[in-house]
Amino acid sequence: MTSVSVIDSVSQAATTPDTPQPYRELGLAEDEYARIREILGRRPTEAELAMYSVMWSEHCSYKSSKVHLKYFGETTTEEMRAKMLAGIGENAGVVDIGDGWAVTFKAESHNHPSYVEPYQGAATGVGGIVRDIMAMGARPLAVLDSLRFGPADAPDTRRVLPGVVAGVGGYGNCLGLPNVGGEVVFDRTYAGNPLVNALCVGAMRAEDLHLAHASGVGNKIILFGASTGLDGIGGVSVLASESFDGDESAAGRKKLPSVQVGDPFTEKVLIECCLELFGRGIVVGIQDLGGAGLSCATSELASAGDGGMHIDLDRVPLRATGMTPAEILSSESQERMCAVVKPSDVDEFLAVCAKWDVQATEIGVVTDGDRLVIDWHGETVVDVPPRTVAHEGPVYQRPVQRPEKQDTLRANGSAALTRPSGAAELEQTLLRMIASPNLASRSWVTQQYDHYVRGNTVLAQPADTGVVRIDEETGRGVAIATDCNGRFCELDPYQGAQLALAESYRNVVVSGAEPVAVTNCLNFGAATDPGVMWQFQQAVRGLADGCVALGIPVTGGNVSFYNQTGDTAILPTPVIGVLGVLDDVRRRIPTGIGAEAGETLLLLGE
Amino acid sequence: MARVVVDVMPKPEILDPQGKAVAGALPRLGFTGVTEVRQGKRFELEVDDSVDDATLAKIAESFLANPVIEDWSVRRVEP
Amino acid sequence: MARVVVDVMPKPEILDPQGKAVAGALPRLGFTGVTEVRQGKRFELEVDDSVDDATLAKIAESFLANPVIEDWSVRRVEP
Amino acid sequence: MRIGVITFPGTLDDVDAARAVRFAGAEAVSLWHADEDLHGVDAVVVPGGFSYGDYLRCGAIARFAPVMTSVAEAARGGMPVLGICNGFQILCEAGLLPGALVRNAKLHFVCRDQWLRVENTSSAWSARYEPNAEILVPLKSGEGGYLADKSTLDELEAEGRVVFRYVGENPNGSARDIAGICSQNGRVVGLMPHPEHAIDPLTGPTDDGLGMFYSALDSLVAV
Ligand SMILES: Nc1ncnc2c1ncn2[C@@H]1O[C@H](COP(=O)(O)OP(=O)(O)O)[C@@H](O)[C@H]1O
Repeated sequence: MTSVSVIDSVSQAATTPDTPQPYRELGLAEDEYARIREILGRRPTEAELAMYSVMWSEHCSYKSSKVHLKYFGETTTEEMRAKMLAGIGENAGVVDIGDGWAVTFKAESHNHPSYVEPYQGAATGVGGIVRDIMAMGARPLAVLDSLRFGPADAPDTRRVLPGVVAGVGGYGNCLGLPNVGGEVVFDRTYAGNPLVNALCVGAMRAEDLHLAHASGVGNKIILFGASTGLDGIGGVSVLASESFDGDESAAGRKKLPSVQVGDPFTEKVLIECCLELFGRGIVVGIQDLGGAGLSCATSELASAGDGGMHIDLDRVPLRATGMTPAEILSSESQERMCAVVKPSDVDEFLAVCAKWDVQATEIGVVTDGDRLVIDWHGETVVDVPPRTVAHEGPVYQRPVQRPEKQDTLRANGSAALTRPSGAAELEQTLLRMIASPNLASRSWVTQQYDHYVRGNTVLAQPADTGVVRIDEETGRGVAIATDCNGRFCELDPYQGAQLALAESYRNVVVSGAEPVAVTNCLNFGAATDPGVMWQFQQAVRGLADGCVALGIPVTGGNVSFYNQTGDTAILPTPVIGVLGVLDDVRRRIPTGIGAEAGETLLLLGE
Repeated sequence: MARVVVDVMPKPEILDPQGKAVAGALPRLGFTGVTEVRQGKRFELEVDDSVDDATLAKIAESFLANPVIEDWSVRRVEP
Repeated sequence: MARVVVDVMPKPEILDPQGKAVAGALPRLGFTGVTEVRQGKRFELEVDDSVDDATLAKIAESFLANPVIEDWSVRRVEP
Repeated sequence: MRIGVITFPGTLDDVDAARAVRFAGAEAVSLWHADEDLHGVDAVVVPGGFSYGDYLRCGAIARFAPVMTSVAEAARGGMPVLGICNGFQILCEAGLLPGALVRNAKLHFVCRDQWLRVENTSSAWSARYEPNAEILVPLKSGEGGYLADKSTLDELEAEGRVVFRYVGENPNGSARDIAGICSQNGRVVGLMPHPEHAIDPLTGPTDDGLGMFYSALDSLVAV
């Protein structure tokens, strides 16, 4: 492709203030665009516009949820915080589990990509959350997946479900991560908008915790892992077509798929490579490349650090020809990480990468000052205050309104339903219930996941909780469960979230573990719908208040809005993950009765 | 009766990990000079004469390939 | 530079569960008249002119295909 | 006794195989795919996983690794070699065992606890079992269907080289329910199920898998 003849540099942007820019197509509102111009004191370059537009998206900036999520911080007491080594604001929450061990865990959604391309969408969802865990300095230990689909017999479920399950399994199995739990739920509101939430848990020695920041003037920025390609660029290809109108190849870019293809083998090798790098103590800071790719990695590292950053973008190894700076910055190519390394350690760093056959390239340096500057073949194409990109995006106080239909919905309770009378009807009801896709055995799904790999799985499907051993000597391990009942949440999002928390908490407790921390993946409809925002606000409050009652903190999570088909939003689905600790996994309590003759069955609670 | 071949290949801009792995392995096996490899699928179908080209295209597009990430082509061959 | 296509197909006497699954699904999707489907692999290679046909055959036979279960064919195509 | 466990890029069950070797009372020695020799080990385990991502075909790329040249040579000299899952696939690709492993008949990856019958108790990796013993070990694979042409299958049966057979429903479409086979001299064994995941009831369904590792130790002492 020969299209890239003109580079929209910073100096060019300064002299051409009136060049029209496709900010709307990139998802920026009028006032957001105006604010970018105000921050920069000029119009943004194409590359800057690409960066701001992805980083200020709902997904990356949490612009509609931030005002509500604050409530987690406000309600977390010192006592709840005691064991928390990293919390909300980091790639993943980290808790101290004793004996010098720290555990990190986080959930993330990959809903829309999994609808478009079920296998790859789900696979790259697993890949992304695993990199989040690696970015904390941990070895990933296990994954869980929480799935929602339309009715089991709907034609589209037949397309989506097998692909999603194969993708979760295929990617996770290939990484050697046992799959130890999750959920599969069917409801018509998820037809056209399935939910694919993946959770990863990892462990490390507490002193090895790595945080994503670029500090130390003169330290090098190293990009390692896969090459950067055109996959997953999606909306940003609009830039090419807008600015080079009439150019055939540029117009072609407009149709780029926003789907990425995963390469689990590359990720597996990347994991082993990262662990060796951590072990040698030569990583100052590290960040995974997920949504928003290099835009996110560079601006977040720089923003969280104590200096500025200079990047030579033309050093990034590319998989496609003719990529523009904006495309390189927005590419969501998978299996990449970005590290900050002392100059004296660079050779050793590169040697470790070479051993694992992982491509690694020095692409920049930490500078003094407070700007993120990105050059392209000697011309500056980005010159921004990184905080304005990564952490000071727009914040919205969206209208919140309890839906009018809520009362009718609640009034229509189960009391009015007829009850089975007599043994025959009772039997019928029971048979119908156990045949229902939401209650039937999940072994069709779970048999496709490897829960044995690496030999540390102590409990997994069909147990209520996954239990994984961390330390073979002492038997120390963790228990983890995810839960959510969207129908309860629809009736009462506050209590629904608490029920999800309580269920997950109970599941962890019955395995014999002591719960220590909570994560979440909050899946909701459109943030622009006041009724949805009410559900969201209520769910956050319910969860936070529930956590106070139980005395364990929310250490992180993820928000996914705009899950709807036309005007129909999904059931509010705040998936809650609870993490527990066992001093010795040999004392785990397996699920099920009848292991020994003569057992006594007791019912606890009301 | 006719024999039909449907080729399904990953789109050029899409990562092809399998092709990459094959290309990476060849030099290690002592084969040099292969600069790129892409790996796709080949389907061989036996079809009744009632099946027209439009139907074959639809089968390829809606079922054998995922057009989001794959290109496809259909051709009838001598049996 | 030349473009080479290597087709690898399951041997006729070998069970092909993938092909069978495709054939079984087509009628459910409303496509009738496809009586048999076999699924194999297609490789597209870019090779230097130094790579001769014997080498290509060796790559296919010893690496791209497993002759225990698969047949292969190599052809050069117009780029 | 020193038993080598090979790690290829993408190998996953190497830690488990090494653990099983230790549980059986031997020393586990890690071997790297790029090693030119076997560091003087007495036996070798080629463990499971997804070597090179299982791209192209399971085991197709790994069999060309430098270490495999030494393994092939040692196997011909009578060294006990065990291929588990991906390791079995690699041994077949390398021609150390006949036949091939193909996609499961139902096309899905299958992970489940699987009963096997031990049909040959004279191989280097099965001598500890009682004849026709039934053992329960995990099976986890997507391409576990064992195939070979009819004459090869007949020959395997006639020579008693089917070491393990699936009991009950065939999980993957393997010809004649074959789960594992051995070489003519009985020193090289490959199987799809995972004995190294059945060494401790805490993390596996049973400890039935340990017998394979004890067998290898017996066979080394006997030599
Ligand atoms: N629902 C939530 N509850 C608590 N913390 C959240 C929630 N959603 C996001 N967070 C936190 O906000 C921070 C920003 O998320 P980040 O990791 O940047 O998201 P992403 O990985 O989607 O880019 C993280 O620390 C994350 O844990």
